[in-house]
Amino acid sequence: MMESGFHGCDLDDSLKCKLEESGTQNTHSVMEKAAAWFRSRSIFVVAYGTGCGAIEMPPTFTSRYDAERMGVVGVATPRQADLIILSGYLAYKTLRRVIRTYEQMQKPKYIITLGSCPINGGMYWDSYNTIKKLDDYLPVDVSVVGCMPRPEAVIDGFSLLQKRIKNGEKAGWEKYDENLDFYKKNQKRVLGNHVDPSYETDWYNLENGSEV
Amino acid sequence: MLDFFNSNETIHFIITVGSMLLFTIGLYGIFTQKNLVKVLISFDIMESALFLFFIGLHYNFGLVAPIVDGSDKTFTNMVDPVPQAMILTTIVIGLAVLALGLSFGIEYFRLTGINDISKMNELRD
Amino acid sequence: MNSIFLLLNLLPILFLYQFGGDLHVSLSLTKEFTLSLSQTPLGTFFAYLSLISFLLVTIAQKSKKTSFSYYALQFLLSIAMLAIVLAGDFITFFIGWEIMTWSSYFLISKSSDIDTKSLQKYILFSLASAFSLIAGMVIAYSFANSFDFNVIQNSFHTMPFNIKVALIVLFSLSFFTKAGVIGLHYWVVDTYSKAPDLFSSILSAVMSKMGIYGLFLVYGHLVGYAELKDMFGVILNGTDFGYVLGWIGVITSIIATFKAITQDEVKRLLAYSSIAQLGYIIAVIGMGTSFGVAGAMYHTLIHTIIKLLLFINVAAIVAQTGKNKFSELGGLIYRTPVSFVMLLIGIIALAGMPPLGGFASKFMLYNAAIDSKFALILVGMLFSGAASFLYCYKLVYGIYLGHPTSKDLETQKEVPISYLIPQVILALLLVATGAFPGAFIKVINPILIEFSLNTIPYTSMGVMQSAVGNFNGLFIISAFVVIFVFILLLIWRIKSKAKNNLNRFDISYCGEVPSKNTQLHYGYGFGTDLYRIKFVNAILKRSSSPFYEALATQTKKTAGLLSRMYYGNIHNTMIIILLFFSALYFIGVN
Amino acid sequence: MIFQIILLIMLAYVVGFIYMGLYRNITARIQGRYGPTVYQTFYDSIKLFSKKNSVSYGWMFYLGPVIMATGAVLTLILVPVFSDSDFLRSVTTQGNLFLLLYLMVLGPLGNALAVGTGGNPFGVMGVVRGLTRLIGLELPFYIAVVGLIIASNSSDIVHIIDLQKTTGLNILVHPFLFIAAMISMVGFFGASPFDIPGAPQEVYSGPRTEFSGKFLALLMSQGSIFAFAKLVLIIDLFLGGADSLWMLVIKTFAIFITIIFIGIVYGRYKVEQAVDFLMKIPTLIGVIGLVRIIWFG
Amino acid sequence: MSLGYYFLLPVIFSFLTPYFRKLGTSALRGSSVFLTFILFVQTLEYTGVSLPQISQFSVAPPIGIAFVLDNFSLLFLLIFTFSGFMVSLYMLWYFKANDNTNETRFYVFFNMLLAGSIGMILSCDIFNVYIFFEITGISSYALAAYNKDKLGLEAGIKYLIIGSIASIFIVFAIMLIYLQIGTVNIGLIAQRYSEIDPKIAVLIALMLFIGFGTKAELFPMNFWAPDIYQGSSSHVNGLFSAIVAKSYLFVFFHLFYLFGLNTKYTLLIMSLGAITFLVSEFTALNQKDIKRLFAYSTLGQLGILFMALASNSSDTISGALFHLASHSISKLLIFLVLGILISKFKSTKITIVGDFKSLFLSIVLIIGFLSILGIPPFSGFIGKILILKGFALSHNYIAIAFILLVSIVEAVYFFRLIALMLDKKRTKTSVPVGFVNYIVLSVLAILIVLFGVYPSLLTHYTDLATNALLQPHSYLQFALGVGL
Repeated sequence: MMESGFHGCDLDDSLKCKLEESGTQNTHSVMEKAAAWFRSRSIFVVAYGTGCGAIEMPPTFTSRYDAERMGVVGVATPRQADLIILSGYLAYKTLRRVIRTYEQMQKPKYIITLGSCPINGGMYWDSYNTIKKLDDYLPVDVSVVGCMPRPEAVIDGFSLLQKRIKNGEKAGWEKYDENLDFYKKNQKRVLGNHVDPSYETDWYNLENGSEV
Repeated sequence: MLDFFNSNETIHFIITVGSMLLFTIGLYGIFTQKNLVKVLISFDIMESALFLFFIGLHYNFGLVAPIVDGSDKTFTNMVDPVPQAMILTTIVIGLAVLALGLSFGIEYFRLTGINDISKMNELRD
Repeated sequence: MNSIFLLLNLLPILFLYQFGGDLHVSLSLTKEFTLSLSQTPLGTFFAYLSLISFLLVTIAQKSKKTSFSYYALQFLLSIAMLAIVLAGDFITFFIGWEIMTWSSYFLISKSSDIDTKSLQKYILFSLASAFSLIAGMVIAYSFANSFDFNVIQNSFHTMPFNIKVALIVLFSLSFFTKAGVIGLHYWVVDTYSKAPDLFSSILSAVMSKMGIYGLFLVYGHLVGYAELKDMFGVILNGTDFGYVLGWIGVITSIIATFKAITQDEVKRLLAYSSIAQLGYIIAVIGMGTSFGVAGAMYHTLIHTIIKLLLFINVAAIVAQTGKNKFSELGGLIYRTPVSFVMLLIGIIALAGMPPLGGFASKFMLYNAAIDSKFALILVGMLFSGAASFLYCYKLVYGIYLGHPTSKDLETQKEVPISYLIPQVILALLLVATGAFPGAFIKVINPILIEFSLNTIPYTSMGVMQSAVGNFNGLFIISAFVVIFVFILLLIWRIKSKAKNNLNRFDISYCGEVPSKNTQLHYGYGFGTDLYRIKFVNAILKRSSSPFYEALATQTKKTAGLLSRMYYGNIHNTMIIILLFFSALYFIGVN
Repeated sequence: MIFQIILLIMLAYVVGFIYMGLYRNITARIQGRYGPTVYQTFYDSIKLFSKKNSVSYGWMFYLGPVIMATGAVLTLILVPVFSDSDFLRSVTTQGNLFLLLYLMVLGPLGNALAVGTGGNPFGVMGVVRGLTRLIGLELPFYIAVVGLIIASNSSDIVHIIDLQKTTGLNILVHPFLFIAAMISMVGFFGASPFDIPGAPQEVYSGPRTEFSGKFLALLMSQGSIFAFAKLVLIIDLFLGGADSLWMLVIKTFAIFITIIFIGIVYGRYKVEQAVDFLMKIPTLIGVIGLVRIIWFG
Repeated sequence: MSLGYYFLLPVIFSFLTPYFRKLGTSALRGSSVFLTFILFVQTLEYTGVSLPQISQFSVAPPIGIAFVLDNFSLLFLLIFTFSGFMVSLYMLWYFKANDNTNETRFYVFFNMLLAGSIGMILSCDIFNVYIFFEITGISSYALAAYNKDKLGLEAGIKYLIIGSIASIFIVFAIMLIYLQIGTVNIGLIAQRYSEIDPKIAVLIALMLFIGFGTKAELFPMNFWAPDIYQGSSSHVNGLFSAIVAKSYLFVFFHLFYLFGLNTKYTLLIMSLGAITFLVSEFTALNQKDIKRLFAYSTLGQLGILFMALASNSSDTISGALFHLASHSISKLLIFLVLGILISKFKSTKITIVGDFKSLFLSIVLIIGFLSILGIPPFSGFIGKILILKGFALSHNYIAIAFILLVSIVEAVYFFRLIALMLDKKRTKTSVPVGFVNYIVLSVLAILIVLFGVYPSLLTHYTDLATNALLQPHSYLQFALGVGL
């Protein structure tokens, strides 16, 4: 409870309200639908092995469970990725890199978290350097629970994500765009104001065109 | 006995040997001596040897000095005058060189205190 | 001043144009020597090549503060080169050659970063080249009794075989030195890199071509390719002589290419590249076929254009930024976009890529090798061409792409317009030669006739004809443009919004944010991994400099040894004279 | 004419994507996986095209992939896909084998320019690795091509195809050249053991690190077109070309499957190992073939 | 004007020098300029006259003494009088700008030097040649030491000792000749040289060879030469290089060809010349003293001249004579410029070449350097190419290769100097040149360029001179007094 403030209980009401509103929203045009289908069939993953869940990635993507048959394939750089898998607890230090990686991904982009730590802190619930609820900092699309989830569960998460993409449900990146101030505020609270200078030049500031 | 000494061949032989000995003394001086004055003396000895040699070989018995006094117009019984004229000139030149060399030597000795020609090597590589 | 010399530089062109290709003047120097100018198609080609190059470089000098003496020497140099290429006899040729040597020497000495060692290197190699030439010409004289090219040509076949070989070797050595064949290239790199920036373009583009002109003159005109064939016999479809020269050229170009990749200084890279490109020319010049000559000529033209373009470009950048190393430059693309495009055109041509003129010349070179069935030589040329992509890319990346390595690079402005004008002209020339490769055949054919070789069939401007297939430059370039525009439009229309992320630090960097101090420019380390390849390492770790330095050291030692004789002991001197006399006397008497 | 060319490009696009899909699928099967569908690369491509954002570092970054694609398409239309089509023959005679050799490098150059503009050092490292690898990779291929040109005394591909109707297929006549060319081809397809430029463990994705969205999609599309063109080039040179769609598919697939089988069983060479290897074994094989042609042919 | 005045006038002026000094320094300097001008103009007049010409004194040759001027000696006479004229003009500036306490002494020996060297080339009597040889020698010893400084005196002493050795050889040779033939007339000796007992003939030839070869700075006898050049003043070096060495060279080859020694000794002299060239050019590489450096350069060029003049072929000799003239002019130019620099910087290190700032001096100095290196369009090139052409015509390729290879070594130090001159990093001091020097140096430089671009001016004379040297019939006629 030392760091209860970080859990968003002191969020502005207005922001909270907005977050509540952003629910599901179906796509309408045929093109959009087709695009959504293709997006669901092809997911490039940048697997960020933040915690113990990193060990679950190799079996997920290799011969035993073979995620590639679903069109889910790993890539090395965030530029090409659609999906980032955060596999475990996130220290502040890691969070900074995760945020940066996420912001470098091109929209549409999704986040899947593994395990309970990104949801509520898990066994790190009273750690001084670990965030408790990732959703306050980055919009999580699918959380796969378990400690750690088996590859089957991860694949289940993939198919859930695919289903949601196919249905054109409103995804995390849209929430992130709409409530950027909220997320940034939370991020800054953890990371402090003395974040890397290049944060000023992130997508956050460039949203309305290139002014730098 | 004296006839033997009075023959041209003998006198020429003696002069040749003598002057060459003298020349050798000069050469010896050049090879061994390093004092400038001694070197110049050696040169002079060599020159003198040459003069002796040249004059001596042109002297035959019974000939007189080539002095034309106006009375005798036959020019017979005279020594060939050309070598003598040449030697005279050469002596003068030798003297001039010697004088110049000595004056150089003196000046140089005054400036540096060196009279050994092998130590005059400020100009060198 | 600039405009005066611009006009002055224009004069010889007009003069040459006025005579319309038929200039024959002679002036008696002594009773044996005649200064004569006699215009041949070959000479005319090289004359225009050099004069126009000088004109373009003079334009570029407009915005660079240049002294009168510099201009005057440069003008003298251009006249000397004119004398070389129009010479009708060896005396004129040699006088032009030597005036070229010393006037360029003084021009090089005007550079701010020149040192005595490089100057000495340059002049000694130039003089060695000149002396080799002079040896050749007096030997030729001893048989032909004339320095006139035509007389020597007519009497060449009457000379003894060893004299013929000696002549060819001497002349070749001389001109190889000027062109910078490997082994004789010791001076090239230092000179090119330390000369005044704009003068480097003359050195590389024009002066080295005088060596090529000399080779053409000797092989094609004085000796004659038919005679070369008779002398040395035939291997495969070409001559033995051409085979040897082919290997010389290929080895030159391979070694120089790898050396170029590892350079950090821009102009050193260009210098090595120049050596490499001239290696191609030398590789085909001795083949004695129409395509050999045509390839060499075409590559001469293209290389002149490219090197002028590149050196002027680099000179502009150096003048603008004051930096000349890849490790100090970088990221200039959006500061000096026009320069970037010009350099890009230059390196595309340098790499020999279609659709620019560079490919046309490479094509002719390869055809020459195919024509003579010199397959391994051709493979060597292709190999060196493949390796040259690396230094081409290093050139454009190191200067324009990547990240600026210092703060002042981020605020650079576009280079002055006077630098850009010649570059644009040259770039257009490259595009034109790419689109109309066949047009040059019309220039080459008279030269082939002069060398009594078969002419190359000419069909149309756009088509480059060869023995083993042809290509249509016009088609290629228009297809390229059409497809390019088509794809561009296609990609333009796709809705995916292209964000111009102008902050250069926003790159994928493993989640990290590179700071201003992070080394992001790969200009310095570029090419160092070549050292790990055994074959390349074997080339790179060898150098001609130990040999020449050992030569210099040995010469100095000899000099020291000999100078001990003059140790100022007059007594010993006397004794030596006397002993020498006695020794001679004993030898003489017995 | 334009229609035919567009049709050709479409064909190459489709076949190329299917081959790429097959590549992944077959690789997966060899590895004991189920693998993606053969259309998977097509899905990937469309998905990337439909990305909402694509990061760009300026106009050169924008043009680089376009140049690359242009090079691929130009290569395609200059390779006689159908050896008996008069139209394609007339188009391909506008170019020749040397032109193709250089056009094949134009794409990498455009890519390299864009990568350089992107300013990602990993990208440039990848490019440099690629270009360094190219030194070794081109050598056996050049030897093979030069050998064929000298053997058939023409650099015109149509002529080389026609000649094979009388002398027999080049794969039988000049097997050494074929082996040399095939080893190079493995590298040109970016298959192991010559896939160092984009090694994700070392340099991110190498040259492609900064490409996203439609640029990446364009790169993938041109890659499949280019792969198809290369396959066609190989069958034109060594297998007598193809006069019908079936022949085309069979022959290219044969070459393709060979390349996959070679690629799948090897680990990745370091760049210097790759160049060293390429300069030794395939070059030696090629030189044997070449000497055979010149001195004994 | 009788040829005798060539000797008499300088001697008279030399003796009158103290008197001129009393009239004032300008009279002293002016008298020298006047003298050399008269001699030069007179020589120019001889260029239009049919040669040989003879001036006899009291008795006709072969018994009497006579001066014979043929085309060969005319060339040398032109060089000597011209060089003398230039040096005397230069001295106008020199003694104004520098310490002039030794002025009188200089002019005495300068005029005497002219007398001696001109007498040496005109005299057709071997004993007179010896006398003039000694006059030249004494005046050059004195000129070397005329400042009475330490180095000068050392140079003078060394020169004197060597001169004495040489003169002993020559005297010995003359005596042997007289003993064998009974005459000192060159014409008669030339006619009857073959009658001499071969063993004695060898001895005579060798003695003459050693005597004149020592003075003409041929290789194993030239270890003294750089010391002399280093010790003397720069303008004196100019005289040594342009006049003195050339006059000994004249006598050497005049006798060489007249006595028919060319059949036996060509190879010896050519190889010694080659060694001279090689050794001195190599030795010059390490020099730090500018005067010594150019001394070696002079030795080297004399080596080439020995090679070429001994070669027995008219083409080579003609080229060699051209080269000789060009070398005289160029070396004179260089030494005069060096004189200006040395008097400014009071140093003889080679770095002074890099320290001065004067466009004019740089240009003329570079012209001089390039000319000596044989680079067109300067006169040295024509000389060198003519020599090489001559060797080529006699198919002597070894000599060609040798000259060209060693020339590269020569280029090393010349261009080191030029690089020093062009080095912008050195601090440069401006040097006052002096009005007269502008004229003198530009005349010399213009001549170098003129002979380079219009060599017919000079080749005309060198060809005539070569003919006179190789076909000495008319000379012999005059020397024997037959033509009178």
